[in-house]
Amino acid sequence: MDFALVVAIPFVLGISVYFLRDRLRPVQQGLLLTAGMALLFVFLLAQLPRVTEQGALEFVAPWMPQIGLTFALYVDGLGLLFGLLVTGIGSAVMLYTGCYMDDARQAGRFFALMLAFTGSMLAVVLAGNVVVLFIAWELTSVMSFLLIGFKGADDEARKGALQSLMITGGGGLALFVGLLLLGNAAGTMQLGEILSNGEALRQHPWYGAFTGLILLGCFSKSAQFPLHFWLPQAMNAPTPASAFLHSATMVKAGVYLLARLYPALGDTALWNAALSTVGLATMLVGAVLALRQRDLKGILAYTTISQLGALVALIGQPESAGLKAAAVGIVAHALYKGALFLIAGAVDHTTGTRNINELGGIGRQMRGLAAATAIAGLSMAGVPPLLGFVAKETLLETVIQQPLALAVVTVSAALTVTAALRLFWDVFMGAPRTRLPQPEHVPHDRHHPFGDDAFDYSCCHDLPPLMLASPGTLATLSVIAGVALAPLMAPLVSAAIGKQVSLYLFPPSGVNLALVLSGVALALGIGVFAVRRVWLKWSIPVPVSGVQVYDGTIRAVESVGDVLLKMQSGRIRYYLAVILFSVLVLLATAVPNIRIDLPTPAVQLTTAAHVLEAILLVLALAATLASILFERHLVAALALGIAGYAIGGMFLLEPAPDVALVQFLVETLATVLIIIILARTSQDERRRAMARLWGQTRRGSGARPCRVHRHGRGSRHLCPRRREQPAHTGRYRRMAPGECASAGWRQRRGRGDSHRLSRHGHPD
Amino acid sequence: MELPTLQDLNLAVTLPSMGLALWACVVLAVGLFLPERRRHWNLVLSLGGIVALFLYNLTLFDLPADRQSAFLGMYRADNFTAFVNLIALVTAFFGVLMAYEYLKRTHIDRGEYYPLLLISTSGAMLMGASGDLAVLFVALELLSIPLYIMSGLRRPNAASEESALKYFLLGAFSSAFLVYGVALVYGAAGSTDLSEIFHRVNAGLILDQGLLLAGAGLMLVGLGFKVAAVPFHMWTPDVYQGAPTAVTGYMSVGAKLGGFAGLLRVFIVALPAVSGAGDATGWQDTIALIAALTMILGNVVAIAQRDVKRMLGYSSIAHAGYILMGAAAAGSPDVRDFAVSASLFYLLAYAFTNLGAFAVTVAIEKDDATNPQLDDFNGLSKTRPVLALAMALFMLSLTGIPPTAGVVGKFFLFQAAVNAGMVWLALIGVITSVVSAFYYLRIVVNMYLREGPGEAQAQRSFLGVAVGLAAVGTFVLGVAPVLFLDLAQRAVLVALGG
Amino acid sequence: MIEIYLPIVVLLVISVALSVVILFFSRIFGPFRPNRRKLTPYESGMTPIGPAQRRIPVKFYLVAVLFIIFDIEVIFILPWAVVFRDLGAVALVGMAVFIVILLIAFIYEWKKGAMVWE
Amino acid sequence: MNVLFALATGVMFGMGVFQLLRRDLIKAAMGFYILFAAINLLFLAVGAYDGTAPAYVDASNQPDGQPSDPLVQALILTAIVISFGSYALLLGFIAASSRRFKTVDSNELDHLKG
Repeated sequence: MDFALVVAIPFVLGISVYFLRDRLRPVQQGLLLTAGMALLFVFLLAQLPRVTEQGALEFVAPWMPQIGLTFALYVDGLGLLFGLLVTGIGSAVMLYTGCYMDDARQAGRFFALMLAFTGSMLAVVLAGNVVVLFIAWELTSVMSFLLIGFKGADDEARKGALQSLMITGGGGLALFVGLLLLGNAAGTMQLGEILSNGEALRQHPWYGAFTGLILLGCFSKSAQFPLHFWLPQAMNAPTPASAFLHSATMVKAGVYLLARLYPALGDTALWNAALSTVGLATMLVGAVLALRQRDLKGILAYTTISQLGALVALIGQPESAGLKAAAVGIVAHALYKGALFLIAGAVDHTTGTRNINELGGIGRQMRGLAAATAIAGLSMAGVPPLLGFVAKETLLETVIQQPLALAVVTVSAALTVTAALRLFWDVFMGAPRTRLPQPEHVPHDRHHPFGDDAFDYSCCHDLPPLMLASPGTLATLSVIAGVALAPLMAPLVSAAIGKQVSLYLFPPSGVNLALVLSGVALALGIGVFAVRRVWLKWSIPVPVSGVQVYDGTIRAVESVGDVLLKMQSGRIRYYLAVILFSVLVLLATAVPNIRIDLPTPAVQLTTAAHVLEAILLVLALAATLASILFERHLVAALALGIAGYAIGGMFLLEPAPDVALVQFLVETLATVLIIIILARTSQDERRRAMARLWGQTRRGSGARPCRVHRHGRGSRHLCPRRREQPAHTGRYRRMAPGECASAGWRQRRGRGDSHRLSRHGHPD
Repeated sequence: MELPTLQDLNLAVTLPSMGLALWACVVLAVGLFLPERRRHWNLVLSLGGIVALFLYNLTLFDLPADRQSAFLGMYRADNFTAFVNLIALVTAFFGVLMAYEYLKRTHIDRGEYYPLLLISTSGAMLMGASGDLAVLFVALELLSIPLYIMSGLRRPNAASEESALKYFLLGAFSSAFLVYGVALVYGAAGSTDLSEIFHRVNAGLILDQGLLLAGAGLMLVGLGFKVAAVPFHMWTPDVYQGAPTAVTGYMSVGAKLGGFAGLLRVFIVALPAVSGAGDATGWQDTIALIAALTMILGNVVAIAQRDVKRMLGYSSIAHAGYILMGAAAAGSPDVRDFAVSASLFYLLAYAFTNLGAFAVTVAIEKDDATNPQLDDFNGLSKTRPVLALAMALFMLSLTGIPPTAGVVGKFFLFQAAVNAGMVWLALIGVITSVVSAFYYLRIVVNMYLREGPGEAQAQRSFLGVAVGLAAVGTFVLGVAPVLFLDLAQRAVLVALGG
Repeated sequence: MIEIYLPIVVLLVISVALSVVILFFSRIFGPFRPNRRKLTPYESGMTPIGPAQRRIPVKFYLVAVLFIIFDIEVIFILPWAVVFRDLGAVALVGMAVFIVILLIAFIYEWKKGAMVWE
Repeated sequence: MNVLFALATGVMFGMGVFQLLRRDLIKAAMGFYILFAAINLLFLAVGAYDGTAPAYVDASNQPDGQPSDPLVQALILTAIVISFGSYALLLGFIAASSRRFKTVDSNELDHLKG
């Protein structure tokens, strides 16, 4: 029950803040929420011993009992780790946001979204049922979408928002089917039962299918190569959202689910190969691409991608070898990256730009910020005794046996050092720069809208102390956690991976290969940074970027759509023909089965009734044929009447006198009706249309009287001539049923048509 | 021969559909004598009848077995019927509510709209209740003909008239196929009673297997046309675009509901035993293929649309595909009941969502006889925030993103497909859902992330009520679907006797 | 069987024969003193001068249509009458509903002006 | 079932389809009518042909022979009336559209497309 409250409280808080947004200043809103989040954090922290002792706690409430669906929560060490992460980073971000946002109404809206996200994210990590998990998972995508687009009318933000939702929401749907298949295979949707069923699941014939789909969902959420491109695009979100969602929590949901399902699905050939390949590729790609960035948040986004790759690769290690490193990495990354994002926002807030080329030497004014950046950057670079160092060490130790992975990790680590140095040195140290001309080689597709992150630049150019407090705290925590490994980190990590582990800053056995490589990476990174003047001028051509693939896919789907649209010609006959053709195809499957034994004789003409019936049948067919052949409508209608009467005669012979009587009357009526219609449609028009028809048949084609104008792709408009036709253009006003026939008659006669009509005698 | 008495007809259980048709006559008659300024009585009477029958219909769930059949077996009053009635009455309620101001605004406030809508609704209800192919045919025409007239209601508007003519010609063609199919099935099985057909097919007492298959195929054409399944879908976008918006909204759900009710009724009650490979029935693969084509085409083509009604037209094609997925899954005996209730639940979810979306479309439609375009949604979150929020909810629901009715519905449908062993179909459903996200969310993007003209339009009260109720329905079905799920689960289709 | 229609055939034969006989005998036995007036065709008092083939106003057709529509309904009443005794209340209720619907259709036509000649 | 009869209805249905597919809308309406005439015939072919006397409810009061199947007659009656109603409506639509669009050529009614 208490855990259900944990999930519910953020939603309640969010709604309350939204309604209180006119009463409270942003700072007050922030403080209120910080307090709430901190309470949740403390509560979750207090559960840690209980979970460590008892194992997983489950909470089940009925939801859709008819189909055995429950609202279930499943709290174990892994869930708690992530829950602590969400609430912990959340408190820091809320505190920060209170100062970051100037407008109270906007702040209220923003906080409401952030809290809704928090609640959803907590539901993801505490969910005890895969359906609950999926729903919460998609909610986080929606909230991310709304937060990315929070600033509104800007093409980049719009595109980024839609792209991120397409990728993560779409991946979520793949995950959905994967989870359905998984539930089907396991026979339950309860997470606890699925996890205890791992052996059977790994042997299941559908294993490949559901694992593939679930991996797809996780990879899309955690921005794995080649689906990574949405994350940099998502940097249009306000910085607190980027810090919270796009580095610390939401993007780690994929990692969470992989780790969560590891006992059930993990450690097979498919799993390990997929995760380590994709993870390592992502790690390298992210680290390399980070170098090309000029935007502070761009650099942070790509290094985040790189880190996520590392985490995924770790979960792909056989025999749970990588889980310890993953758990440490998650915490370390959240701490330093959260701090760095908040700092980037603060820099933007005070200077009005995030372009690294326009920044430099601001450390003199902002010593506190510079110090926080230095600490967080050191953790990112993996310098002892910070937590980042421990994370890198455990990572290197895990892959120590695999040369290729080791190389990738070392190179990536080196490039991460470079990125960290750039973030610190090029922003805070060196000569102050203002508005340097932008280098020409910045590729256009990587262009970011610099400097419109804050809403009101006129206010608070001095950094509010609270705004420094959050990143400062997070950075300090990196140090504390690194120094006090055993009392702080070890229990958490042990609980998360479900077995007792020991953590150490330096290997007890002395210097080993991992430590050496760590040093190499550090040196290499510094070296690369030192020569940045050289490689910053390189323009590395990217053969295909993810964005291009995404746009290309959309275009391809659209062009398929265009081809299909051509079939939608608007012509009734064409539509009829399509239906007819489909019917024939459908019947073709049935026809081979038809085995009617012809009665002998096939035709019975023994009685007078039979003879009469046969005659009537032939008459009906002949009359029908005649109605087709006659060009004049009136004659055709009369022929049709004859056919109808012949059919009536057959009913009479049936014997079904009542049916026959109805048929006779209806037939009369039908003939009369068509004559009325012929009289009331304009004879001229009909004749001209007919002439056109026959003329066209001879010429093969005819000029269309009116082209449909297409304004741009996909826009369909009626031809203007038709659209604005007033009600009574022609001779035919709208008439009440009573008056129209005679009125039409008089009008036609008035136009001098009557002599022609009378020559034909009938309105044809 | 035993002659039926009035009790045998069991008229009380047929009241929802029969009563609605008769009530339509009353509304028509009263409407004739209403002066201009009392026109709102049309609305009041229609809504009153709908609500009363809705409440009465709630008592028709779980009837004792002897009360489940009326008109000597021609009318089935089981839970399936009751649930279909429920959806139909909801649809009619919204159809009336969102039309009232629209009709006035567009100067087509002819009193006929309301009786036509009610009659069409009763046709949809009768489709689900039919125990006999003859009733099915009558119900189909009862459903369709008012719709033809309603699409042409906006005379003198060229688009409306063209759409009516197109709809009529194509609809008449396809219902001719349906009747042809009925005749062939009758010829093969010697009966038009659905349960009787089932038993004769089961016992091998049919004249010819091929004839039965051909008849089933032709009936599929007629019903497929109604639900707008590919390749019988081509009327849909044209008619949706041309018809008056309120009519389109009603039609998008009403016609589909009737079509699916009839489809499930016929194919699951009468023809489950038509031979096929293994356990599955003979028509399962065909319907699955049609479902796949429908999902793909509807979603892919919708991307290119700028006209909102046209886009929603293609979207409705796509949703027909999803429900067909449930119908196909119902071909497997083990998952039949689950698939039927999944389809029904989806129809209900779709009804709330789509009617809501159309109500919003009606609300933003300008008075100058042009159709609303996607760009007309720009900046709606600023000018009319509540409307924008509701529309966002509907779009999420149509995409299948929580916390909405659409995701719960899709969940059941996908699960039905998976349980029936048609994983490929579920996968197509997922991929096309991703595609659909692109065009549904574009509306959300336009509303929230683009600047619009910024002028707040006049509030329209009845429309507001319709949008609000639809939004509540969409949301409640998304988070607490228990009640309706329970009802849907009880809707089981079986043949009588035997 | 076709034989059951024999009375109708007999009726047809008799009626045709009778008309032929009447015409024939009136020609033989009746007085025959023609003048110009008498020789013009009789058209129920209307003047017979004018084009031979005139269009009949569509109005006539419309009324005819209404007439026949109600005629068709009468056909449904015929078999009902045959079995009315056996069916009892069921038939009564059924036909009552049927007639009410017809009545409403009739009122509709009336109000919409379909019965107004001009 | 009389095979010849059934084949004839098939031919008639085919002619109806052909007529329906023509560009001239009035001819198309006639095609629609032919379709339903053919269907009525088909009902007759598949159903009622085994009867030799009109269908009465009470079998005692009819002259001789087996009564026709009343079900099929009801079906045909329904089909006739419904098809006629639709036909009338269709003709009305065509008349209206020919006044509005000044044409009865269905190919010219293609402004709603894409």
